[in-house]
Amino acid sequence: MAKEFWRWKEYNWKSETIDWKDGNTVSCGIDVGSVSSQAVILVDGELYAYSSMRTGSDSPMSATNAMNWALEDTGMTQDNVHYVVGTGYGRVNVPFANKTITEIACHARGANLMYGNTVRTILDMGGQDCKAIRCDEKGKVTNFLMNDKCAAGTGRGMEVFADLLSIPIEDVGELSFQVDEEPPPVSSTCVVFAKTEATGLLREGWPKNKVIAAYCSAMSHRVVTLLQRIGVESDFVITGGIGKNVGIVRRLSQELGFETLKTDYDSQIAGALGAALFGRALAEKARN
Amino acid sequence: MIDKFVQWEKNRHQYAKDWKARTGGKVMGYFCTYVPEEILYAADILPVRILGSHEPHDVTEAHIFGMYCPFSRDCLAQGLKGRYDYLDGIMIAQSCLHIRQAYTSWTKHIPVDFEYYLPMPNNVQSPHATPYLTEEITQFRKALEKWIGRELTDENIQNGIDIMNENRALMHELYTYKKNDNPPVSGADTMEIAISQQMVDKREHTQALKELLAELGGGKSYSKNSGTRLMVLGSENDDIAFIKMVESVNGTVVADDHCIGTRYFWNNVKPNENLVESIATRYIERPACPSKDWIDRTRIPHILSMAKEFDVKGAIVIQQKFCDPHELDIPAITKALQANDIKTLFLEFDVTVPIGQFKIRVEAFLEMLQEDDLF
Amino acid sequence: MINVGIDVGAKNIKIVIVNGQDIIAKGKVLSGFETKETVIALYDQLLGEANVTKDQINLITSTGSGRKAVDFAQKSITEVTAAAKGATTLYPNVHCVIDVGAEEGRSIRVDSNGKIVDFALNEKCAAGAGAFIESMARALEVSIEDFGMLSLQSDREIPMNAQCAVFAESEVVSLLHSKTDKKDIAKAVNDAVASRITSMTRKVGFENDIELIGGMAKNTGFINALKKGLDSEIIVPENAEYVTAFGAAIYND
Amino acid sequence: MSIPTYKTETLKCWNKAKEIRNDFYTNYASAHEKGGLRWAGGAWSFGAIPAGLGNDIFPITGEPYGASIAFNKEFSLRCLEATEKKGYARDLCSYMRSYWGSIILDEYAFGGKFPKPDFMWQDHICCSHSKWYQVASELEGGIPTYSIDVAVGPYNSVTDSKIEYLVNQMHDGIEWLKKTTRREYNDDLLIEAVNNECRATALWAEICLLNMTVPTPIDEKSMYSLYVLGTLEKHSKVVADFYEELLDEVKYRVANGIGAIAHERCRLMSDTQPPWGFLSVFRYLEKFGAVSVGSLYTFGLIGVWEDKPDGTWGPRTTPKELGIDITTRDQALKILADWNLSKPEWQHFYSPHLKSDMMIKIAKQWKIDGVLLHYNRGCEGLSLGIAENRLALIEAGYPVMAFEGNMGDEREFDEAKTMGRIDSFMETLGMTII
Repeated sequence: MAKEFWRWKEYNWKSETIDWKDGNTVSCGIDVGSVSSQAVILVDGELYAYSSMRTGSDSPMSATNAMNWALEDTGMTQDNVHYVVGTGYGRVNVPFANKTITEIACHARGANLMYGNTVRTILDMGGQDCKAIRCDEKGKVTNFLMNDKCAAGTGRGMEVFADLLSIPIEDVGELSFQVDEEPPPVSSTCVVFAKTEATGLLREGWPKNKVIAAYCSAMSHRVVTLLQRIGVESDFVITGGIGKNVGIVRRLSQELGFETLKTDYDSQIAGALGAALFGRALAEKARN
Repeated sequence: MIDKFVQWEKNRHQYAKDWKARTGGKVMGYFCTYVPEEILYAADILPVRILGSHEPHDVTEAHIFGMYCPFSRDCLAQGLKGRYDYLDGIMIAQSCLHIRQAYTSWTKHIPVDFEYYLPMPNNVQSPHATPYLTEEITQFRKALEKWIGRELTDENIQNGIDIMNENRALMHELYTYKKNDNPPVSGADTMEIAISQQMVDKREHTQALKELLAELGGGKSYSKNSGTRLMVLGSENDDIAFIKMVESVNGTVVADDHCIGTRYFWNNVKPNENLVESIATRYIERPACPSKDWIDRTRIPHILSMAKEFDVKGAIVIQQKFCDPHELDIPAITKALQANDIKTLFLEFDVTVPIGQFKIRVEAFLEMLQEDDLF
Repeated sequence: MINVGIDVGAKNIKIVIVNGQDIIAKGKVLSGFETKETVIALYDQLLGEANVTKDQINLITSTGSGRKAVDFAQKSITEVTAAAKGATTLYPNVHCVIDVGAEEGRSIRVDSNGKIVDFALNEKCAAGAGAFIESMARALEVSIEDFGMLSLQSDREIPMNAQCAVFAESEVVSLLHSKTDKKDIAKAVNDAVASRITSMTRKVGFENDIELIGGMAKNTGFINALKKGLDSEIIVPENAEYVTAFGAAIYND
Repeated sequence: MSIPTYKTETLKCWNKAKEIRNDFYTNYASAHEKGGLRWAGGAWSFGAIPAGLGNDIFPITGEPYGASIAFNKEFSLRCLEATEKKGYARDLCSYMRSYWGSIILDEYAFGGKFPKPDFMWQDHICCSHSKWYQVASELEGGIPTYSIDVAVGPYNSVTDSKIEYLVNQMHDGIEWLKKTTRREYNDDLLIEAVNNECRATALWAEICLLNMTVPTPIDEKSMYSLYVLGTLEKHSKVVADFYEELLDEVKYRVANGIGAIAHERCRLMSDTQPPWGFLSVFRYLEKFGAVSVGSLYTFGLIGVWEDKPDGTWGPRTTPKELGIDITTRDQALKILADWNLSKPEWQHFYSPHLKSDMMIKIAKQWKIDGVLLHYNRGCEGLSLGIAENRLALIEAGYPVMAFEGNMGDEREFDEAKTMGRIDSFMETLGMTII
């Protein structure tokens, strides 16, 4: 594989306005997902720095890398962090975590801060599973559902596609709207067969955009059925990598009849952010 | 004491072989807990329930279409692999179509000396079910007599009833301990006891239970666990690994509605002058398998009262993949539980369960139930 | 008599040119999207290698899921027939042909005359095929070539639950996270696919000899798992992935 | 191989069949306008019993209704998804899921809102049958429901006590019907209905028997649209009379060598319901000169059969033919119970081996060259033991093509892949497209 189109870009960010040294509580959340890992650092609950990287096959390493990259040019070291919460598939392998909490609880908690306490339904489209989460005004989970059996409608599925069509994953969404009319969704549920189906369509001379559109609508439709099983209540938001894929997001909200709230935060860090918020609470709890 | 039950469960086949050697008696493999074991004990036959082994296998696809429940396929696999080579007879009491296939393929490909299909009625809510079943059990009794070459006297039948009743009563007593704030026996250990109950000579099992109960009576505890009180319910479930995982993340299974567990022993035979009829009545009135729970839903009040009795905080609803009878009950039961402020987690089981993926859900579920101040 | 067999598979196009039953040229290329053009390019190249001209060609037979695209073929047969023909021609004592390609697994039972008695194919899910291994290899960050060898170094039994390729990938990831050794995971994956294929083969009922063809024949770990599952020796012809194309080339009424 | 050519002709009574079907669904919908009653239940239920409530009692049977939905792919998908949204599993009976979807969406496949039944009258043939209406009743906000358990074992083991168990439930059922509908019960109407049911179901068997002829007078694809009437109202005079008419026409076709397809050179049989949205599969087979002449499903679900002295299979002799004059309710119910328990498609619920024997019997008697087994994910009941049937047929020397699909959920049927499989299968039978 010459160029790996399915890979999400890796990046980090640091606040220019906050000086961590002024803070009482520095908490950190590490979300070691199946596909990517994020580290978020909060100073008294304020977002200070974060990073997002591809998860390697060695998860403790991924956790450490994500952490270090988030700390890059902050002058902060791990010792300055009061409390670390690990979450995600690899949460048990965050060597320096004080506690682990599931990504389901963390995404709800994170979304509550990112989008405000009016959020009641969260769709987390992660790399390999898709979670529909209901929560209350505190961001506490009241119910959740995960997709079973089949991975159509997961980030991985979309990546397989981006790769097949040699389109950078970030561009998939926009391209999927560059069609004269919405094509019928691909019928195959199996990601691998959907790929074959797409190959067939391309062989028939379909333009890539049209194929992408067909896949996006198939994918969003599957997710909608999952959401409707648990019941969607506004405000509705989408976290996780796919949250950035307008090709899915727009089709989804269209079919659901719900607008998704926008946020200035990076939707991919919701889990780590939630973990960091729990971290802050736990740190303060430990103090008094 | 618990270890005895564990050993029985782990070495089930060896146990049966030894029992045979020791007693010279016959062993009857059976599918489904509607089989009236009273009659088998009356005939000095050891009833052994056919269960799966939770190992991936590749021997049943030729015999059972993949859209049927993995448990029934796992059961058949055990037979095809020769693990039950010590059986003298095989029988089934009619319940769902899925398990029936394991039985019909078994009779063709793993022939034994004696086979019997007991058409247990499905309309257990009809007043005509008991007289009908009484006649069917009478026919079964005759068939058995023919096979073993002797008549079964009423004393024999009474004896069979006594053996079953005593064992079921003691299991009930065990469960009363699970109502404690800190149940002295974990859910995983309880399952070991419940599984062994279906394959070990009830007289031995009863003896062991008495000793265990004496220990518990004396304040002994086998469990440090006092996590969130959970109930498990749904399809056949003998997946100890799963229960252990649940209890490893601080859940405690205190009650269940499974055909391994309470549904198997919840009610007893109340003997009357017509012994066979009193047995039939017991099986008609026992907590229903969903395949027989119509037109009224009797399972819902039963499950709710159990949840109350055992002070359950959450319920894990387990369904064998493709299990139609449970798929037809779960939405209604889930609704009823939630209406009574008991949150539910639904999990679909296969021959083996993806512990890793399920762990996340169970932990998230427990986090959901916990009253914490992190918000 | 010079004949050509063109096998248009889900992933690769394989072409074989035979003189009688002797292969005089063979080649393969990724299917891509312009199937016909790709086929023609490879075909012309092979004609060169075999230095024969188009008019010397007696019959072109296409096969494989994409066979319709080869409109210049005079004959078109299904991959089941082609696989059986090729495999039994190479090894006349073969009674069971197992063909595992990128996205399809097949078991074919043939009688002593090479006539097909029964066959089974994997259904809607790709778990019984090579693509499954590919995504697992990616999760393990090892090449598909090393994957087989790696799995041979393990003797652990880990059941894989997920039947879906992508879900299995996440199971692999959680195995990795629980510090399971790569070689053990590789074995678990090969065992899982082999068990799918074994089931399918038991379904059609198999007698020796058994022959494995298709791309997966390169995965030594898979072959081992299959031998274990069927408790039998397995013949793996060289150029296993060309057997179907070969079968098409030598197929004629 | 030389390709035969036969005369073909479209069935004359085709439109009549369509009419009867349409009337059935409109009568049900409009029953209340005429002061009549509506009931819902399965195609297997003892419909002859509610018939005793009067001549203005109109049923809707769930399975054929589910199949009708499957023909309309757009509506079908909406129904299935509506059911999934309510939290019901996707692998349940697809007729049932479509039926529930139609209730949930409150849309009738034949126009308008879904007409609520006044009561539900079912029998419990598979794990889902009674519970189908248990849930339907819940979805409808509580409709009185009665269901009869028929699971007493295969016909070859029937005893008086087994019959009695059914008949007692039927007697209770009649009392329940009177209470629920506040109507008088008319035994003469019951007796008439029982006689009609025996007549109709024996006639259908006789029609199927004529398919032994080469060329086969009707192909299975056409049979679906004809046998369905029996699944709608097997106890009605209209259906019985229609089958009389159909029998005459099929006899005429046989006499005149009129075939179902022009180039019959390969006779197939199928099993379980087809994927209803894709009967194109059968059209595709015709291109090879292959025709499906029937199945245990089309023969034995509505047809009632018996072994004849010469060992062959023939229509079961009706009570009337035996000179039995039904005079009492109890007698009618006993006959109804016995008749239904002898239904071939019922036997395999107890053992796939009984079914294999029947399939092999058909294969021999109807001169079958190959078998298409639809591993039907949509029907737990009829797919029961299908893998064992496959083994038995192959052992008996019949080539079998198995394909997975779903009678009523097109998401589980892969048309292209199935056609590809047919290509391979036809090749193994030495057939190419004509």
